[in-house]
Amino acid sequence: MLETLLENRFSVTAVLLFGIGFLNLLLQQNLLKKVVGFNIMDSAVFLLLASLGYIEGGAAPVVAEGTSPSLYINPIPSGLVLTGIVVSVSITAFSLALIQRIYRRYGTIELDQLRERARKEDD
Amino acid sequence: MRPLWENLPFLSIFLAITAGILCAVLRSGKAAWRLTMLTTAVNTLLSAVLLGCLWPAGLSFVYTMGRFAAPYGNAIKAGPLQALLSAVFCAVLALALEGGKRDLFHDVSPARQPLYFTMVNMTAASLLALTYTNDVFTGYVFIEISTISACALVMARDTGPNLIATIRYLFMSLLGSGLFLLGLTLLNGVTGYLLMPSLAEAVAALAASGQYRLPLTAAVGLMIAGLGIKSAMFPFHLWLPAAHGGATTASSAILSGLVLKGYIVLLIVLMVRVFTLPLLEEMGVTNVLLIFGLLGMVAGSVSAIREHHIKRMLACSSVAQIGYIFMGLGLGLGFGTAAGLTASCFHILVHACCKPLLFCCAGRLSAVSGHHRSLRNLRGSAYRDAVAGVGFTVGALSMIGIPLFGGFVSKLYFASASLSSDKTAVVLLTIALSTVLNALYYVPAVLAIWEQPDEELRLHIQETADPAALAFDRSFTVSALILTAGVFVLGILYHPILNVINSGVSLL
Amino acid sequence: MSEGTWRERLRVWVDGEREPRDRTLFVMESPQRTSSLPTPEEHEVRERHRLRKFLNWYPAAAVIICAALVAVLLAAVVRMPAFGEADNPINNEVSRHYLARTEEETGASNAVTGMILSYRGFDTLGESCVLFLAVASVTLLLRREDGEPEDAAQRRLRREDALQREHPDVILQQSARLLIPFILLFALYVLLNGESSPGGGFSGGTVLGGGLILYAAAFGFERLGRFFSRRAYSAVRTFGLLLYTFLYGCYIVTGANGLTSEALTRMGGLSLPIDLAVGLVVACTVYGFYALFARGEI
Amino acid sequence: MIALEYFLLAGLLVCAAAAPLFRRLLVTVIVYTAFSLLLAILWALLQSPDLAITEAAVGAGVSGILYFLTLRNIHAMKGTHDV
Repeated sequence: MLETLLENRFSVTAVLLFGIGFLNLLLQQNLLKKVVGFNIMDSAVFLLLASLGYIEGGAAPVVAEGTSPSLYINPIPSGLVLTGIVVSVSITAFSLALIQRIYRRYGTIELDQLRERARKEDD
Repeated sequence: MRPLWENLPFLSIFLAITAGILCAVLRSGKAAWRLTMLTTAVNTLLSAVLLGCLWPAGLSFVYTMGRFAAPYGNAIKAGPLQALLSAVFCAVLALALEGGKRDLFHDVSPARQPLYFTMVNMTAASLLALTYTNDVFTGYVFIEISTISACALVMARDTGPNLIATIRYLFMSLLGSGLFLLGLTLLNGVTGYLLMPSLAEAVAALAASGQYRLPLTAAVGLMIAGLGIKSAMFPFHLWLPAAHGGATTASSAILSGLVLKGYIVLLIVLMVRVFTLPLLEEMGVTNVLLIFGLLGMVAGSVSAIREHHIKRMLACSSVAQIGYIFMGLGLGLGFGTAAGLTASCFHILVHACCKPLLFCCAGRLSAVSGHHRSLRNLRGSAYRDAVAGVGFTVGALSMIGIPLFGGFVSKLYFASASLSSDKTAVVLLTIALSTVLNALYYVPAVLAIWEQPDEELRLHIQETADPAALAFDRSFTVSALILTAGVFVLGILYHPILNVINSGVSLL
Repeated sequence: MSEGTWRERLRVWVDGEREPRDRTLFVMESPQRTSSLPTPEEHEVRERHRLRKFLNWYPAAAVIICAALVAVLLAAVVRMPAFGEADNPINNEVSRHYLARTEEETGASNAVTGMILSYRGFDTLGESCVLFLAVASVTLLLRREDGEPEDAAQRRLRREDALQREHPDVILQQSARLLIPFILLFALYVLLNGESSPGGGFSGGTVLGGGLILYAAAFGFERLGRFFSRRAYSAVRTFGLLLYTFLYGCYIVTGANGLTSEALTRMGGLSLPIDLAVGLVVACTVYGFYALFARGEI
Repeated sequence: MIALEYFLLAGLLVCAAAAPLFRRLLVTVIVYTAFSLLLAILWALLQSPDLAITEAAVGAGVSGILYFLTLRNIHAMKGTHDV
């Protein structure tokens, strides 16, 4: 059992991180902490994806002339994760801007208080 | 050398993206508006031409994005169904903008208008790409584009409750795309492909050998759950009423009528092209979809009955209508015919036509009543703008499922699809129950707007209402009339449309 | 029954105070409907009650869902192909093809760059759209509009900024003076050398943007504005993105139609301009985020 | 090498679990930035230098800056105001 877990250490860590991020995204009442939770969740998926493409003893996939290692790691997951990281930072920026805007309007970023106030303000 | 028309799908995506970029540098909202309308109209035309080329010949084709053939490069795939859907999506997008034009320029401040149209164009691009894509990772990227632009569409009307609705919407969407990405990762881990045809082969091989059964099931479940969250499938619909109800009219119409559908189209494509229905039935996924769909049909209507706020009521009713679509998907293969799938596709069209009509009319009705949105204050508003009243009535009757209106046909086909499966009784009963519930909130709403207000209230409204808002609204009238005609076309001339859908589903 | 009383009853029913006596019209009416619609106050109380009930069961449900999800995922990942093996399904002919043919087909010896820029170019186009959209929506949210009054908090921030301008941070300025040339050099190296070494448009652009941010933080936006004004910014951003979209459009259309124009189909000729355009777009995006967050305008 | 891997993975888990638990948002953000840096090192260990550069520049750099600016704008920087 333990051996299996250690064998798959990257994917197990990734799943645990995903769980942590998921729980924070759902349960935190503070908007900023929710965003941190989302970031952790995304990083977890990237970790899982990148670990799938790793090959024991493989070199970075830069096929330079002269030096020619026999084994390279899989370049596809790296490319996907690269795209994913950029998407994730864009969304982080967007949600942080939204949080600032909400703070400017309500003076708080706790979701339960915000909901209460929005209800009062609603038409 | 491929025929020229095969370039049309990519061309329309490209046009939408370019228009989005250009809108951001325009100074005036009016110019951005014109550019957006032009692009959308051109895209509608291109999709219609594509449909004209594909359907009579019964063709579908794969278009490699670049010079690398599958499985090395990106690709998109177009068939009659995709062409039909994208033509309807583009046309409805233009009509929603046209119908909500006055509200839009009233609700969105002038400095923000060009960026608003950037968001609209990017939404259009993501809808088109989600419809056409033949690659799951491309699907993920465009899901994220759709997320950001949809959130921006909600918050363009800058009120406090709207901001909070936006952030709840954003977090739910992020959850959905996170789950989708995780599912995609697992799927890629056990198959090694991203392009749908190669994925389908690998999945079929895995399913036959029974290898990696659990990861495969988990991947399927996660991807469907992710798309389900984003398209407001029943247990995950709580974000929807506030987000769709609070936005400006055009945004509500686009979000409810189109954006939700983009995810569902991707889901349908995944279900048919990659996982295939027999495998999903074997895994029990279709049953889960069926149960959630049935529950959604009831729960959405029940929460709509509680609502007084007309736009939130319409948004809640979207949850119920999405429930219908998922129910159709959940019927799966039935006894060999994918009738549920066809009915779902038809219902996508019906809802894409009806909901924008209802939202535009609701927006217009509340505009002539001093921008009040509660049903109580809309009393008699239909007499102040007859077209809006008629449009709302038509939309409502179609949603209830009265013959001659579009909604009736889709309900009929859902019912007949259920006959060829072993879940006939429960599906028919729920459709009946849901029809009653629909009537329970739409009939009072229609009666309320057509009922003469008493003298006191009328005077009060005349004082509060903006005279400019009471003036004849040409763009709204045009768009409402076209959408109303669309509802009737779907309800009366449904046969050719169903033929297109049938041939499209078989070529998916 | 006269018109007036019919209307009257209808109004009463629509308001939900009493149901109409004549029920033939509304046969679909269910018996529960006899209870009146709640007044707004009752409705609010009921809503709040619902919310409280919801908040009670919500955390428990979330924890259960999360635990179940993690359990399923753990079971799934330990049954996944083993970590680090070369014959896993993910290492199939696609990745071998990329490793073997990237240099020949795309002119990039870094397989990741080659894959991002040419094999899966459409994804990258989408990714740039995400970046562009993020800047646009942050602008939508944070740009101060002319005539919008500042609140007390913003005034305080502005005062702090002014104070900081008068008494610049010496350590920051000196270290910035020392670091910025190296950062820019590194950015250019990563940007231009992405084909044959790790890096490329996205990383290089980010580092370039980071250099701009450091400059703005140390010497103020005014000084940066002398050579990088708002107009220049928006011109570079839009032009970079349009150029990039256009190049990709050409690349995709010619590639898909099998047109053999050497200059276009050979990605080797196009990948440098595309890489540069990506870099510019990313640098502008990153700097744009900073400027909008820090002072509400670009 | 493998010990370093375990150390980094454990560090990731600790940072992720701890980050949202702090009452002060500033600490949360700092711990999250540390998480990103650990991840960047891990990418280098996984032979993905592209990812390492991007993660260090984007995940730790740009996101960090954006988080700190947000904290400044919502007055949670100095710790006097625990939003």
